[in-house]
Amino acid sequence: MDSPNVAWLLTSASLVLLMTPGLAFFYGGMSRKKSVLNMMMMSFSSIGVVGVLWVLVGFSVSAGDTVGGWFGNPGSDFGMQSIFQSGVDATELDGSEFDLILAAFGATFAIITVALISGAVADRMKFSAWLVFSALWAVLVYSPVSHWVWGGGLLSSDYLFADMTAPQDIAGGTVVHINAGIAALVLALLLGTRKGFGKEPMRPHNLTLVMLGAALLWFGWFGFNAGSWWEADVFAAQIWLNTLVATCAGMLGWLLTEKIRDGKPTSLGAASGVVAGLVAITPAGLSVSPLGAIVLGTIAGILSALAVGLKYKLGYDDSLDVVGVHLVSGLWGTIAVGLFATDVNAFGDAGLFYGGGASLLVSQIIAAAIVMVYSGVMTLIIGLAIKYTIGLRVPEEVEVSGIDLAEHGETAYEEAV
Amino acid sequence: MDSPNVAWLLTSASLVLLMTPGLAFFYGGMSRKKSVLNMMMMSFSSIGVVGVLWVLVGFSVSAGDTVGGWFGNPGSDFGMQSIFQSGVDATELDGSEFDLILAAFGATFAIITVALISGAVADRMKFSAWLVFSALWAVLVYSPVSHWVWGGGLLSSDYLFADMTAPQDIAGGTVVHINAGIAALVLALLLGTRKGFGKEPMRPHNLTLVMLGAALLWFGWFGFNAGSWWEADVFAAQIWLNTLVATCAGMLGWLLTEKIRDGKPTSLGAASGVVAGLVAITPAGLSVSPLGAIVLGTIAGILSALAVGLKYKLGYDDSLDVVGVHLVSGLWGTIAVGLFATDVNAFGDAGLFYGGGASLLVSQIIAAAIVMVYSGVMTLIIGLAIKYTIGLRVPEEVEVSGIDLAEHGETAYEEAV
Amino acid sequence: MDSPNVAWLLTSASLVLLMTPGLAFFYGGMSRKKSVLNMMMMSFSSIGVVGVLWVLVGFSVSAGDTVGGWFGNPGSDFGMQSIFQSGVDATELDGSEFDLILAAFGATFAIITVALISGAVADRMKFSAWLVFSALWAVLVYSPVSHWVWGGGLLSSDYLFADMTAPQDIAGGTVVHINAGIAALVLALLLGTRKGFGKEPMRPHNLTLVMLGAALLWFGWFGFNAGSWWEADVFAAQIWLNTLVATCAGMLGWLLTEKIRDGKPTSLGAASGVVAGLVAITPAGLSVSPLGAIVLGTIAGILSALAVGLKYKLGYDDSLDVVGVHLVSGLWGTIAVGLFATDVNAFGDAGLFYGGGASLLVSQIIAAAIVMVYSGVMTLIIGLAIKYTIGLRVPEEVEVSGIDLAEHGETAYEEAV
Amino acid sequence: MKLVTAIIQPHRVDEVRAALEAAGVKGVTVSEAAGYGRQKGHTEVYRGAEYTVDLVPKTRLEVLVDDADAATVTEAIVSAAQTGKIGDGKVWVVPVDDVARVRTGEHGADAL
Amino acid sequence: MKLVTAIIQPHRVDEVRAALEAAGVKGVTVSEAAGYGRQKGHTEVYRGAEYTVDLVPKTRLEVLVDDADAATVTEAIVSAAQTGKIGDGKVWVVPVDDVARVRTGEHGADAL
Amino acid sequence: MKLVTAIIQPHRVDEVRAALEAAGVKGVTVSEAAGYGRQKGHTEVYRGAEYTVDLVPKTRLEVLVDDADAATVTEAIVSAAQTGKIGDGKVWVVPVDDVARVRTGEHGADAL
Ligand SMILES: Nc1ncnc2c1ncn2[C@@H]1O[C@H](COP(=O)(O)OP(=O)(O)O)[C@@H](O)[C@H]1O
Ligand SMILES: Nc1ncnc2c1ncn2[C@@H]1O[C@H](COP(=O)(O)OP(=O)(O)O)[C@@H](O)[C@H]1O
Ligand SMILES: Nc1ncnc2c1ncn2[C@@H]1O[C@H](COP(=O)(O)OP(=O)(O)O)[C@@H](O)[C@H]1O
Repeated sequence: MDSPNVAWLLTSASLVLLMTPGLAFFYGGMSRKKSVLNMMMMSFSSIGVVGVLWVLVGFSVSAGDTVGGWFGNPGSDFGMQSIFQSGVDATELDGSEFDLILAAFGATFAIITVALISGAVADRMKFSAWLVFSALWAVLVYSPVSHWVWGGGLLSSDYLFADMTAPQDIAGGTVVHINAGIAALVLALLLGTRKGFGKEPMRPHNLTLVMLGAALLWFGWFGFNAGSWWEADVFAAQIWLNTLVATCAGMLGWLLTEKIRDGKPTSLGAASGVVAGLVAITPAGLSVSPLGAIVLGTIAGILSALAVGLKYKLGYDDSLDVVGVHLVSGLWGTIAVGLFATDVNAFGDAGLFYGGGASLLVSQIIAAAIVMVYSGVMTLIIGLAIKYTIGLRVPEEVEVSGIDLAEHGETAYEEAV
Repeated sequence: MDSPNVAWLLTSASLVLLMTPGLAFFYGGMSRKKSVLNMMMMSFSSIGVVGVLWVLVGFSVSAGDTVGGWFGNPGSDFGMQSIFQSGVDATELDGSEFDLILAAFGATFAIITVALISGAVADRMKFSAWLVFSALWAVLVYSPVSHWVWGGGLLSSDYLFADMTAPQDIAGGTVVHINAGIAALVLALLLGTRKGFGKEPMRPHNLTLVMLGAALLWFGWFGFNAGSWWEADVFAAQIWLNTLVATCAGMLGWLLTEKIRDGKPTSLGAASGVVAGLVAITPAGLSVSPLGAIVLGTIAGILSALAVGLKYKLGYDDSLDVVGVHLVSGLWGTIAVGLFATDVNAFGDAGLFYGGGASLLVSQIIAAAIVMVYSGVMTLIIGLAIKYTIGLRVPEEVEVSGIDLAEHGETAYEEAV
Repeated sequence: MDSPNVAWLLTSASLVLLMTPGLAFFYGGMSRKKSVLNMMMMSFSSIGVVGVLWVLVGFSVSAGDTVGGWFGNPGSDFGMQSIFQSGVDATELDGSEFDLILAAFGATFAIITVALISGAVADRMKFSAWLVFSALWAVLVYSPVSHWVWGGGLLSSDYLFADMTAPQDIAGGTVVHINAGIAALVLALLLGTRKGFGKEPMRPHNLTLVMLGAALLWFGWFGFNAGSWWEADVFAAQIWLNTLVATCAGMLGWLLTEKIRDGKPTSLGAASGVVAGLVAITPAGLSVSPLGAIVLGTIAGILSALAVGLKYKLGYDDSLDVVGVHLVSGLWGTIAVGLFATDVNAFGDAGLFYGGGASLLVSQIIAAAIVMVYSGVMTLIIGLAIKYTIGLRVPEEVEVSGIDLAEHGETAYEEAV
Repeated sequence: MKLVTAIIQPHRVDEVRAALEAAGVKGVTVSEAAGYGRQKGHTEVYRGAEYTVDLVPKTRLEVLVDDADAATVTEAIVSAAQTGKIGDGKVWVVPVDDVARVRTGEHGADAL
Repeated sequence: MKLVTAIIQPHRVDEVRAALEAAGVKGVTVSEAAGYGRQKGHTEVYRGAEYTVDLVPKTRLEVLVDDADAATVTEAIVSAAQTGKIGDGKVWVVPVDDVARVRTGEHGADAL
Repeated sequence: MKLVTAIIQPHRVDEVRAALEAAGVKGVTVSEAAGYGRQKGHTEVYRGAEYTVDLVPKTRLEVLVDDADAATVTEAIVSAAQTGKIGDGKVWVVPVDDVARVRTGEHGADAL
């Protein structure tokens, strides 16, 4: 990293922070009127809880001195004191001043990953249980996994991939989307279905809010993806352009699927297709060409549009489709890197369709599988621990009368009578 | 362009992309409750359709090898493959890496220009017809016109203005606003008036959404205008400042007109005045001084406030006032450059009031007129072709019961009963 | 300032401009349905009025040639003509081109400071009175105070603090928050309480809008705080990170206070805690470490959560808690600098807890006190002048039937019947 | 006196109001309602799952009239609201013991 | 039994409710309505075009009472809702054949 | 004919509607309401200040029936809406002089 562009990173970090409120609106709009505040509070509280924890200890676990590749030593930089000190002390520019910026940027990733999970638990999770879950999961799941992939840990070429092609995940297909998607699935299963699931429609209470959320997510995602390259150069531009067109294609893929299957393209479909496209391009932005991004995005839109119906068939109440969108498109994007990575790839290796053979594809699948297993098991342990201590779920009456009133003492909208 | 600032361009491109959802909220809030989703879907689908088409072919038509100044060869860079390749291949920084960024930036302009038109067709255009229209118009109208003005084509000093003062249009007064404004007028005429037009009030269903849209438009417009200079230097700052004060003045001009004419300054007026000011300063940001920007913006606010009433008198149903705002203030801003361009103008020539004589004014008018004619005729041809094939308009019952339900199978808000 | 980063400043200025609409949504959501438009119009009109005035004369009063430290000569740069001219004329980069950017950036600060005050006068201030007030206050209060603190005036080391430790206020704890907070208090007292104050609940009509406002404020505040350092370097990153964690902590502090006092953490509390944290870190971002920021933010959240109840006890109708949030957390943040400023402080002096002794603390308190007195007295004079000329308050019937209809001729939402 | 209540299609309100004015009725109370009946509702699609909203929006009008006017007013409403399509609604008449005008405290026919 | 229905100004609901409690009425059903009448609506302005909203928001109260209480309750509502301005509303009384309490299935006066 | 009006808990609407269909009733008009009664409302908290919302949301159903069916329909509603908790609501029956179907202009029992 010889010419880090600080302006772009500060901008990117701001953009990524905006994504979590964006997610709050995306999820909040899809909720029912009586639970929109609780849904939004899960995202907002993630910012509060994970932000503080990241500074205190999460950053150390993610980027601190590695303990055998498993995680960073949590004591390596309590409160970011040493990175702060060395950054602002630096009399000459030696790169150490840049670390502080990256540490700050990293906080926003931890925050949104945790918040993503909340879509699976709409209407029924105790707020206290959510707070505890988000704190534990951020430190015990997100931070180690990010250490493996980005901190020179297990899934880097220093460890597991020492003799294999290194997997490519520029902005977090594994660390963010597969990780959060599998956690969402496990938590939805632990919580059980909502009263009326599969019978009542439970339709979005405000689709303009959903569209607003999708818009802010997309906007912020440019920082998420193109900021992850840490430089404001041509590769950032490549990622930016891919983040644009894969998402355009994801929207079209979803709308097309709806048109064929249901007869009508919906606005919820457009918003969801946007997110599916964004998820899929996340690991792939630096690996593929614009044409590759269009194909990848289109398929992501189609796959996720088909996948969101699964929960009714399989009976898990992934309320706002974290699994169908983030897990499915996250897996697809991660695997697609193994297919579509070009031969002018800044990372080095090309994928199957660009003459690179199957080795990158294999590595991508291995990395994805390991994250799924770890995240799934850890989420189960954390979830069970909460279930048998403070409890996970609100009483049934609360679900009927509305979780906003019970957990927050508020209703979202002034009613005339 | 010797020191392109990539960070600012990536930021600007992100800002401009946000404008189209911003427009969706601006227009959506002005719609009736039963057609807000369709209105927003016209903007969102423009992002999807035009974004993909731009990469495939639109960019080539706009910036590819010119065919006699008329348009770029559509085959010059299919899928942006060559610009992508040369950008990421560049071992030394020779400027070619910068092209990829500009190509990406350009996509966001094509997208919003198409989306702007949709304000004229509220409540009554078939969604399929809109999709076809937006695709054709982007490639056959937007791309060639941008080639003329910014791609060294017809309206550059290589062709028509070889022996005349070159017109000044830093960010798209002609390419974006006049172009979209005239297309909106033609399409509104082709579609005919809505049932109840001029009799029922058809008032905005949510003015907070309108304000949100105006806010996001303004925010994004800083990238639109100040990013169009491609450098983060004092001229970008000049444009930024002018984009601020012209818009402030546009708001005040509109509110003043309302206060005098109607007795009350409205929030819809404030939001509309903001947009009028932004439209007017678009071509002029690099040409005028801050004082010039204030005068220009104030007059834009007044002119557009007066112009939006015309549709009732003349009988065309430009539903959300694309003509009154974008065409009128776009023309005004383009002409005003010929009046207020200063003598410290980075482009070179001053306007009538700053000692530059009438030659710039004449060029501005010629450029505007040519774009109006081309865009008007082409929109008519495309519109008629759609009308006599798949049809332009939904049945009358659908207009009464609401286009959201008929075209998208959704209603925007959960109703209690 | 040897390497100003223009890209970051243009981005920051855009971010800060977005804060005022963000404030409009934050305040608007807290209003009742019948006065949301008026509330939002007070913010929007501040942008219009103050933006134009800043260019004409405010900038000169703030940053022009000082008149004995009291204010800049209002005639020093009418219409920013000379700063514009020298900026765009500069053939070599000598820094003068940078001044134009800072002048533009400054406009956004003046705008939001004025808009902040409007939260205290919800539902009952004549719109014309607000327009006059905002114009006078911007020029007679904001501009001189910003001159004192940032323009080398009274509160700089050239005057009052020539022989004392210079106070530290990187982004406006005194100039913006204490200044606006005290003005809000005085104006609320002058206007008197709303009909039904303390009896009717007057609950927020739309909490999702409040959350949106808080989100946009936070997003924009990164530009506000980290942009105020004028460089995109490690110190900007320090401020960025502190702006993140102090705000996270502010949210948690407020929610904790609610949980203990009321039994339930609310979404209004989360949004308010965010703002309290942001206010408190505003003067302190460059002075404290991340750990210091967490402590400072937590206490801000607690203090403001306790303070918002005061108005019922003391009987002033600070409708949307400008005093409880901005004055209280603004004072706390300003004082906290005297306690928590670290010894690696880019400003130079450490605070009480970091071995710097009490001298910085004393200076912080003196600066805060002087701003409070000046702002309070001037607001009283301006307010009284308006009261006894055009009048401050709408008639009681208007308050009952709704100020939106009476002052703007509009209602925010389409009603079905 | 009688209370005439009508459940009609929302887009016929203006016509009915005009007819009532023509019939000399000076006041009406209006509210939102929704109905089940022979008329079917509509289908919405969310995430691939279709569901039926079988409540159809209607508008309720209530008019207090003198006994003598009940039949005329009923007819006026029926003919103004009629489109001939299923779902046009119902009108019914209920006996009223007493009416009072709040502003004046007047009772009976004077209060209308 | 009787059903007393009142259409009143929305901002008088609290006063009327207090009056009803004072009169010993234990339950009330409330809903939103809007009215045309002598009272004029208001004017809104959009993009320079004025238009009149002539429906004025009102609140409807419904109270089931014993025959004997109908007159007292009517008077209680009238006097609590009265502001003396046009648009104060109407109160009317309708005979009721039967009332049932859903929770218990009780009928008649016991069900009130 | 009779008009049966029911004020019930919103979450019992589907059950009641099914019961009405089983009882052969073809049409219903539904609207939103809110009630005071024995059932208490809830408490909301804003900026540390608690306040009570004592109106509880309810749904109103109106069914026009033949005289003969009034009792059956009333019972059908009562049993379908019953949860046994305070706040289950009320059902009442009012005599109707006449009913008209707007679409056809039919009167009386044919209009139901
Ligand atoms: N028995 C009834 N009781 C109360 N309202 C009814 C009844 N039947 C119909 N309605 C109302 O009248 C509306 C129209 O009735 P519907 O059967 O759909 O059409 P039509 O009256 O034209 O045959 C319904 O939506 C409902 O609101
Ligand atoms: N004939 C009527 N039938 C039903 N409702 C009426 C009638 N006349 C008036 N109302 C209701 O009473 C309200 C007040 O009536 P209005 O004529 O405006 O004032 P006032 O009763 O004070 O003379 C109206 O808005 C309407 O809701
Ligand atoms: N006297 C009344 N007149 C009109 N509506 C009533 C009356 N009493 C109760 N209600 C309605 O019935 C609802 C339930 O009544 P409530 O007293 O709370 O419970 P319950 O009927 O189970 O004893 C109330 O919310 C109100 O809408």
